[in-house]
Amino acid sequence: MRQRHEFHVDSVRYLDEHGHPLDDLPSQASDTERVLAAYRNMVLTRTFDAKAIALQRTGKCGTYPSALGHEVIGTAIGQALAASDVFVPYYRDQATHLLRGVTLQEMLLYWGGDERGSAWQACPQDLPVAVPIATQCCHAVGVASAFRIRGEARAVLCCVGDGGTSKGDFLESLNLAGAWHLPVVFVAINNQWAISTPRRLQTGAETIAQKAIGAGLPGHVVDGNDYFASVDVLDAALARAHAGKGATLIEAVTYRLGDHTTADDATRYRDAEELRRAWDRDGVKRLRLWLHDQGLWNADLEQQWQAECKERVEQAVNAYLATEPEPATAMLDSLFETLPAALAGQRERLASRSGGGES
Amino acid sequence: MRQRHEFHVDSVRYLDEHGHPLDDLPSQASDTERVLAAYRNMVLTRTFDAKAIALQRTGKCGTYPSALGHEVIGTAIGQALAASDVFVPYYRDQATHLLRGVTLQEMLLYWGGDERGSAWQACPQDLPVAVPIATQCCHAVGVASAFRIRGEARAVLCCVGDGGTSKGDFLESLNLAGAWHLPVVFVAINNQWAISTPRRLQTGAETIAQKAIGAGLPGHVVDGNDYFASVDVLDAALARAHAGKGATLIEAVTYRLGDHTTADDATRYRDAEELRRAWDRDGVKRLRLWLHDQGLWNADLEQQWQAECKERVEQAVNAYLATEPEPATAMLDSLFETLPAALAGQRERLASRSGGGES
Amino acid sequence: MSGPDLRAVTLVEAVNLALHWEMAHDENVVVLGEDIATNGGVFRATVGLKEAFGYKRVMDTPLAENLIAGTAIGMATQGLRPVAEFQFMGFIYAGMEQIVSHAARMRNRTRGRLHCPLVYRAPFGGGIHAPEHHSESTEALFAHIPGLRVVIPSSPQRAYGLLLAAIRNPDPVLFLEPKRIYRAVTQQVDNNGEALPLDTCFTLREGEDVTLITWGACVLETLQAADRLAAQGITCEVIDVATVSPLDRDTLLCSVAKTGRAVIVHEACRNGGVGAEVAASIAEGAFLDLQAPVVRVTGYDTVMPYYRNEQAYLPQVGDIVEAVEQVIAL
Amino acid sequence: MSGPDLRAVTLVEAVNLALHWEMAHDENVVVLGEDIATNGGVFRATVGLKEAFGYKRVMDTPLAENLIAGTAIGMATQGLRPVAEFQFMGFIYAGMEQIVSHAARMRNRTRGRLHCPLVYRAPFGGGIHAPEHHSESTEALFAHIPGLRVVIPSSPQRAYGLLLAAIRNPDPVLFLEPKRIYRAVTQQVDNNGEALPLDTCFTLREGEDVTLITWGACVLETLQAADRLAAQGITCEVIDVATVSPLDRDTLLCSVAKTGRAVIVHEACRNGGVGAEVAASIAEGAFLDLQAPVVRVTGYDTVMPYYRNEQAYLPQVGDIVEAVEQVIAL
Ligand SMILES: Cc1ncc(C[n+]2csc(CCOP(=O)(O)OP(=O)(O)O)c2C)c(N)n1
Ligand SMILES: Cc1ncc(C[n+]2csc(CCOP(=O)(O)OP(=O)(O)O)c2C)c(N)n1
Ligand SMILES: [Mg+2]
Ligand SMILES: [Mg+2]
Repeated sequence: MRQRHEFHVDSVRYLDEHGHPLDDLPSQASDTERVLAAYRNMVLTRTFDAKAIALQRTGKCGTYPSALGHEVIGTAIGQALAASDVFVPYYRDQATHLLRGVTLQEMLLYWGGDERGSAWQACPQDLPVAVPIATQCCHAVGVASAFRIRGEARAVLCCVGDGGTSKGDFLESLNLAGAWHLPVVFVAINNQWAISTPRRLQTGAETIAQKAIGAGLPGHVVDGNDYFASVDVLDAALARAHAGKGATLIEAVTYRLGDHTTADDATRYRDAEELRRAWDRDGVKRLRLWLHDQGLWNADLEQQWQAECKERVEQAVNAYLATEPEPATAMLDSLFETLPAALAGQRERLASRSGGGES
Repeated sequence: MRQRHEFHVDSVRYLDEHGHPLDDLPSQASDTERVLAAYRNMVLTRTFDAKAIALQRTGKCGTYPSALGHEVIGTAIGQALAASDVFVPYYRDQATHLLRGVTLQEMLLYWGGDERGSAWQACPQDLPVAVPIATQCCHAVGVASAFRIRGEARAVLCCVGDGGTSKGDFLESLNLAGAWHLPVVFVAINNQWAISTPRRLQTGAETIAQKAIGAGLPGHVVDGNDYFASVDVLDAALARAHAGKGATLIEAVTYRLGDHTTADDATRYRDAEELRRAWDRDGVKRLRLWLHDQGLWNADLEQQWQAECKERVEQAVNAYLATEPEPATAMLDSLFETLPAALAGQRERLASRSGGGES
Repeated sequence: MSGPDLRAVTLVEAVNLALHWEMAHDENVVVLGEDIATNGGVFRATVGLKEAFGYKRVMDTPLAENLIAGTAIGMATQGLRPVAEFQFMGFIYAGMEQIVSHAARMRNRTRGRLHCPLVYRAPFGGGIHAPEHHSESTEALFAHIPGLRVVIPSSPQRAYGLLLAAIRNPDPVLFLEPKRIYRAVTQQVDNNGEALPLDTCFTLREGEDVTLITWGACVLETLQAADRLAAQGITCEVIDVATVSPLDRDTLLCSVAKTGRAVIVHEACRNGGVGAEVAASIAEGAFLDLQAPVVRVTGYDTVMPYYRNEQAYLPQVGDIVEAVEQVIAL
Repeated sequence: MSGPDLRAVTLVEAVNLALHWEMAHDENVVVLGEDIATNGGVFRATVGLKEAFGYKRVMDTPLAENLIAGTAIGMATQGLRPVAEFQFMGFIYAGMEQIVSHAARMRNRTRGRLHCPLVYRAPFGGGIHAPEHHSESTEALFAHIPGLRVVIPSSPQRAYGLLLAAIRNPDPVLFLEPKRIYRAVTQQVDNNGEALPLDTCFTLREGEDVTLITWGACVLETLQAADRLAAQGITCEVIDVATVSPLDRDTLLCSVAKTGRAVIVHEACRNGGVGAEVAASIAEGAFLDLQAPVVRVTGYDTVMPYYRNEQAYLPQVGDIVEAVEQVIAL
């Protein structure tokens, strides 16, 4: 006697590669201000990104992970989140951070090797960048649990890369989100690569979204280069979380248009032709074309905004470069709320050495 | 534009609670010798189990995890595996171990606090009992990888509890099995409880089998108290693995009829009525009824076999109780192939103390 | 309340008492782990909490230590004070990445913006005839992690007072409970919500001839050894380190300045155990005071044997006595 | 072959050379990890292996360190000799349960029936301007684990010879590669498949006045300090511990018996570092020889700062010189 249990995930797209609607657009498309703000954030992110890479190349910044190709989904996430929600990022979420109020200078400090780059003023409850892959997923369910325990109608949104979806942290957290009906949205940013490892080597599953099924959660694939599809799916998932209806997994399909980080050389393992085709699907261009078609944007506006972005980034870079490093004693001062007596001697030693450099 | 991606798992049953076929039985049912051997192994397991608990209660054995309720699926696994396959157990697989050739005495030694209980003679490649939950799943994919690398048509079968399916090790390994098309069968023994934690608190998923979907693998639910359903699904999954067609996840639904271990008292958290209903679904009884119906078994045969089981267990217990503990130096002698010089002094010290007891 | 609420309790009951007190007095305290709610914990440490404070604050988790460790971190960043249980220390390793890379670092990483006021509890140590992995004493792994406190009570009173301190501490604490003495002795505990100081050794017994330094269950054998030695006219100062990291070196050095000799006792294996740090610190800091080498009485450098041979592994009273006699002879 | 195959290589190239040699000579050797096949490893340690030995033996894994650690164990039990890479030591913690509870115990658990001839490789240590978690030196966590060897090369020749020994060793080895000196120097390596001994310190320089004990990248600064001190007339014996566990105490004690003084240098934070075990062992074993306390020059007891301040954390040549002057002055 055989019985069948059926499951599904859906996938969503609204715009084709030329910015032409494939379908009726969702209601968010009529919110012109939101769409324009989104586009502007994408361009700002891209401008910042190029500059950070340039700084690294000239020795003025550390290893930096480019967000090229992540601007659309990152922006959609930033817009979908309420200020009172908590964002749990991985390390390629610059577009979202900007909308949360993280400053360009803070981002530069962080990648420039200064811990103060995570002391975000504008979004003090957001979690900092998580370097150990997927570990942040567990924090996300913890934050969501805190909201549920306190009866707060707040939600958590957690990003993780396609590579990260292979790691236990993600899978365990997804499972808890389902078991506990937590107000959390997981966004798996599937940019097709985990450093040199292509998506197909991460999992035999056809989609990443279907990993939701094993946790009893709804899963959606969305074109992460399609702004309207992204906001539509994100808004719905966050509404669900806010309403106490539980968690969602969204797979946002995009492409890592740059190297993994400035320490990487993707030409070693990646086909030039594949990269070229990915540029055809670039979501920033796609939204710009749509805005042009709507008469909401033009070359002049583009030029003005690009100039403004450059100016803002330039200012942030100057402020960043003018920032003195912390004193060496800082390495002990935030370790505990109060320095334990056992460490007093070490702090004295640090304090007594000028900057702690070579003697 | 929405698209749907569909998935399913199936569930399989052949016998009702009274041992009456619900459907045409699979071909394995006509292999009378196999079925009788299966039934005998179930009874032997149950006899051993009761004795081990009794030994623990009288201080002659350590904490012991009863296999009560696991005899059918465990036996089906033991029969489905080829001798050249590798079995990767968790800690409640006594029925399977017996069919692999592990001796009753070895099992007693192990639970009696003696490492020699894992030095199995009959199945030297099988992995030992894994106490840290789900960790063995990673070993299973490693063993399966070794077979694939060497081009051997051998398979691996790995057991894990329902509780264990929440742990990253299981989920990561399932994913690798899918990504690498490994010759491995995972059997999630869903006995409804993980110590005091009911199945519904482990996951929001309707079935455990559907966790296969996220790894791109076929998943099956099987009634683990239904011998015919179990062998049918297991034989098919192992045939698939032997043929190089990849991995399978099987959820074997059963019930832990005893306490979690002898250190546990399930009445604290478990409803007596639930337990009573579970006994109605006992698979050993079910197979016995079927055998009776076929004229293959009767009260006399039952009595004879029970007596033989008792006798075998008694002999093993005597041998076990007569086994001297290892000398204290044994704690160093199997740590490395050759004792490093750094440990020579410690070994001397152990050797110089009689038995290493209180001085 | 009228008069002190004195109770004769075991160590594990003291843990339970402290949890009850703190959950009643701070609604941010929540408890999570495997089998801790309905079942009250496999050692009964959390019994009654679910009934008193509800399932929202007392949570049975799915079986995943990494998840437990990380979920507690997420909760802690939002102002809760989670107390998460690892059912046995032998199962803590899956949570290691979360503990090392996040719990211990969140405050430093964010320069104080977020922090992790959480407690990880775990029963630890051998001697209870348990199966493999149920007898771990790997406190040294955690003592080496900056940003983490490792606290080990060795009596009901210290279990009560130190656990309260750990929960109230604004930074992460690994609280290791010596399960061999969970029920070994009963002590009067005043259930008054008063914490004991962290980062401080407790001098359990004063003496002149040698300083015995220990923690956890070995405190029992060490005190017994001190008794035996007293009968021989050797007086031992016995120190329970209690917070094995950060280490209260001052108390240890002061004592050795007086006695000139130190014997360290721990159950964990010797190589790289916390005893190494204690010995190194004394050998460096009390170099001129020492009349004999600092000696360690410890477990062997091997996996804790299954229970038939576990006593051969564990430090015995006789071993401690012998070590003291040795250093006194010098 | 005709004549020695001498090559001037860096440490990381020596690792690559050893992997090539052993894969060519033992078909049971397989290599797995993140980005190690097609990309040749983020530090290029495995470059060329996939091309030479095929994807079957050189495997890019999904991103999961626990899985990598455990898969290698499964392979090893079946007679393969896996060499698994953790991309950075900062990401090893997720694999901790597999390493501690299985790799290190399989032989003991099964009384020799199964064993784990595997190598876990990981680049470790700071000083390369990397982001957080890319600068770990937590060798002490693993040195405390019975059943596990922890081996750290500090030159191209030792990287070559010790890695061959590690792969051929029938038991699990954690092979930590000091990435700060991956390309610091070039050395002639004879690519002849000859292993160097494990469990043995290497005396890099003989001296009379003080023994400097170190390992990994700090060997560089320690040798520089020895040079500076030589100019002041102080001769240092410099020992590269190389196998930090099990520890070759004999070599250390012999040296200290001669010099009467020891300074230990390591990059890991001090509290509970391997230096503690070394210091404790010397303080105990060479008590009567010591003319000064054993001093440790180490990182601070904190998280490695992000790179703007990492030099302030790392032991510098001047720190070592200062410590030696101190112990000499006593
Ligand atoms: C636990 C862990 N392992 C390894 C690394 C090294 N590493 C950094 S990024 C990366 C790939 C991540 O890929 P993915 O999750 O797809 O994110 P993407 O970089 O593509 O955005 C790896 C392996 C890490 N940071 N953490
Ligand atoms: C990693 C780990 N965590 C916790 C435990 C303690 N423990 C032993 S059995 C068990 C429950 C396991 O339940 P399940 O996987 O369903 O198997 P079952 O015992 O029901 O057969 C727990 C929590 C353990 N052995 N390993
Ligand atoms: Mg990716
Ligand atoms: Mg179960």
